[in-house]
Amino acid sequence: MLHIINKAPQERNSLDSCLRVARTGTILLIEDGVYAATRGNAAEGKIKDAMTRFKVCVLGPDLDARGMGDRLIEGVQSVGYDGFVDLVASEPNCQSWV
Amino acid sequence: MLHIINKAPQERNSLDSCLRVARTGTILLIEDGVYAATRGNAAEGKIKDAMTRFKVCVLGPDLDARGMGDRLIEGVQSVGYDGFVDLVASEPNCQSWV
Amino acid sequence: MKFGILINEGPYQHQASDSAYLFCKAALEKGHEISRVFFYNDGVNNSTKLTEPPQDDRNIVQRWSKMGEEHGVDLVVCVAAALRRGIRDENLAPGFRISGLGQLVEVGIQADRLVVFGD
Amino acid sequence: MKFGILINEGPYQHQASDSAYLFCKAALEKGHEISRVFFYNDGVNNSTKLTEPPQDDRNIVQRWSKMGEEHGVDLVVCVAAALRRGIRDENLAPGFRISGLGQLVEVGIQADRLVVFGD
Amino acid sequence: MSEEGGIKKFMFVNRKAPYGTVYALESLEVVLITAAFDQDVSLAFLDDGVYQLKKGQQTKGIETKNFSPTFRALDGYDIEKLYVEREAMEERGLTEADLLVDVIVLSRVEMGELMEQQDVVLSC
Amino acid sequence: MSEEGGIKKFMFVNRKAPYGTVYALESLEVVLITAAFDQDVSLAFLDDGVYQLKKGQQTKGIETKNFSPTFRALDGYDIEKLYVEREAMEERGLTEADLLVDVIVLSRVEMGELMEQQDVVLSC
Repeated sequence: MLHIINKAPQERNSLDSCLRVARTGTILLIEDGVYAATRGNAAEGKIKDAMTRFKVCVLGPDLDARGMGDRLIEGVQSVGYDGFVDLVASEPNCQSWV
Repeated sequence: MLHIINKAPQERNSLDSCLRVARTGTILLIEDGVYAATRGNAAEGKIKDAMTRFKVCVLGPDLDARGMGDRLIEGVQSVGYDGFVDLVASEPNCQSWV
Repeated sequence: MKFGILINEGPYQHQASDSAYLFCKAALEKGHEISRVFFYNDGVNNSTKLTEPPQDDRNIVQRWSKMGEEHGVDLVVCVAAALRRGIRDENLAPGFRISGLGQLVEVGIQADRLVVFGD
Repeated sequence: MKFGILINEGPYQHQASDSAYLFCKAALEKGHEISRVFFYNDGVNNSTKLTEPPQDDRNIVQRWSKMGEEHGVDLVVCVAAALRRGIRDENLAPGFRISGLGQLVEVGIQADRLVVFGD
Repeated sequence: MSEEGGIKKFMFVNRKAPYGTVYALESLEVVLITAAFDQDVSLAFLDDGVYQLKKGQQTKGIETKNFSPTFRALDGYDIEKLYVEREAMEERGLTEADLLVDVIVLSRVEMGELMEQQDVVLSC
Repeated sequence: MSEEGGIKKFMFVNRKAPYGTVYALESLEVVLITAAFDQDVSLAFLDDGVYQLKKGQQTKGIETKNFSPTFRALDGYDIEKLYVEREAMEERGLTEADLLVDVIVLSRVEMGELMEQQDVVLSC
């Protein structure tokens, strides 16, 4: 399953909620959700832990827009909108944690 | 200062942010913010702690709308919209933690 | 006392406009003055005359129009935010007027309190 | 593959409509089909032809209209949500149509994936 | 994921409280329509979404329609699968006795597994 | 609270990240207008609001205007009081060197005290 998270980890509980409930698959961080995958963010530990269970991706254009392109946590894969489409297509189903 | 909080404590960081930064005055919980002042909520401890520093109030109509009128934490004052107006008028300034 | 009100969200989607309306109603009943209600961000969507909510629901736009007309409350819609979102004179409800952001600053200066209602 | 898209927020206030648009554009470029874009909640506000954003900003409504016309993407606005928020045929942008919630369920059934963009 | 005879599994995920935003109400409107399409429909209540089911909602004071009775009517539409996350209830001091309707209480693990079986997950 | 000669203290509280929502941009538009009214204007950046000041924003990929250079122009409008909460930066792995403009870094206690001195607190 593809889990799409669009909110920053300190502002809302969507990432926490997803990590609590979701079992397997891929997590894609988009919009303000991308901050979770940046070095030095308080959520860094959660993301590293999540990487043991999930494939974790980030939407590159959103990361760049926010000036965080150079501090992506190692092992998190940056994808474009075409990669976003591929993820939706390749996972059997998807859920937006809005 | 009157601090107005309109979001539930688990969903967003507005209550936490207010409690971290605000110094004195009154906290008024409105809309989904009222859940923080209900018994058994994980935020109960935070609200009880806040009551040592702030006067804590809740907008009664919002509490009733959500079916939580019978579980307000003791010591939190329930006010109507008229009481909301009085709080804004009696405190020297106000801030909405939106 | 003179209150200024800022509303940052549109009708129905968020409670902000409802809370602001009930606050204003209570303030007027207590003899206070509402110097101005300023609609900003998606708040400008409170001013379209084209809404038609279900019969058993409140009509948020009409409620504001009525308060504007009955109590002389100045209902100001930010022109820049309105253009972004498709609010113009042609779909503006009675009692509202479109003007610049200076109207928000002005009421901040003139009113005794400015209360913000948002998301 | 056939994608259905659900958009729950209006233009500019939230990034949802931008993200959905760029997703659809990428999907079309890859040869996928966008079976339908369904606008619900404040998402209906993406369909007003009265928006006029600043010259140096993207025109979200026109972008959708253009995609609808050039790629035959079915842009459906929920009638109930639209009435609540003041969207009607008279201010509906080209390429959009107003219809019932059944259109959302239908695309959920027919498309291979339904992707939600919201707040 | 199952698609027997063209029937898909639709799950409506509710994570938001009622009244502060319209999502809970407008999500319920989709649920009612979906019932007419003979699909496999379930509702999941996580986080603040569990508050939607709280008994005793009285909305007169905020001049807004109380839509919570609609949850009681779902039965008549053959929508009977209402799942509530146990941890979400507990963090909010709620028990099943506080809820308007009969629900199936799931652990977070069970909830996660159920989500994975869905064809369409709708959230507002 | 001071009102010397009709001048009020306006504070713009920014708690939200840029681009995910419009609040940061439209709040900045109010700031620019307020400058023309000769008031005492300050900006406070808390929580995700500190991200608004991050250097190196490149928005071409999301087809949205990069408004962050406007923060550099505030100086020209005589708006020089930009306060950033230290804890907010630290929780996000940011330092002053990451920010587009010179700011005054405050502890949460100092930030709270500054807020109490305002006449008008605007948040979007």
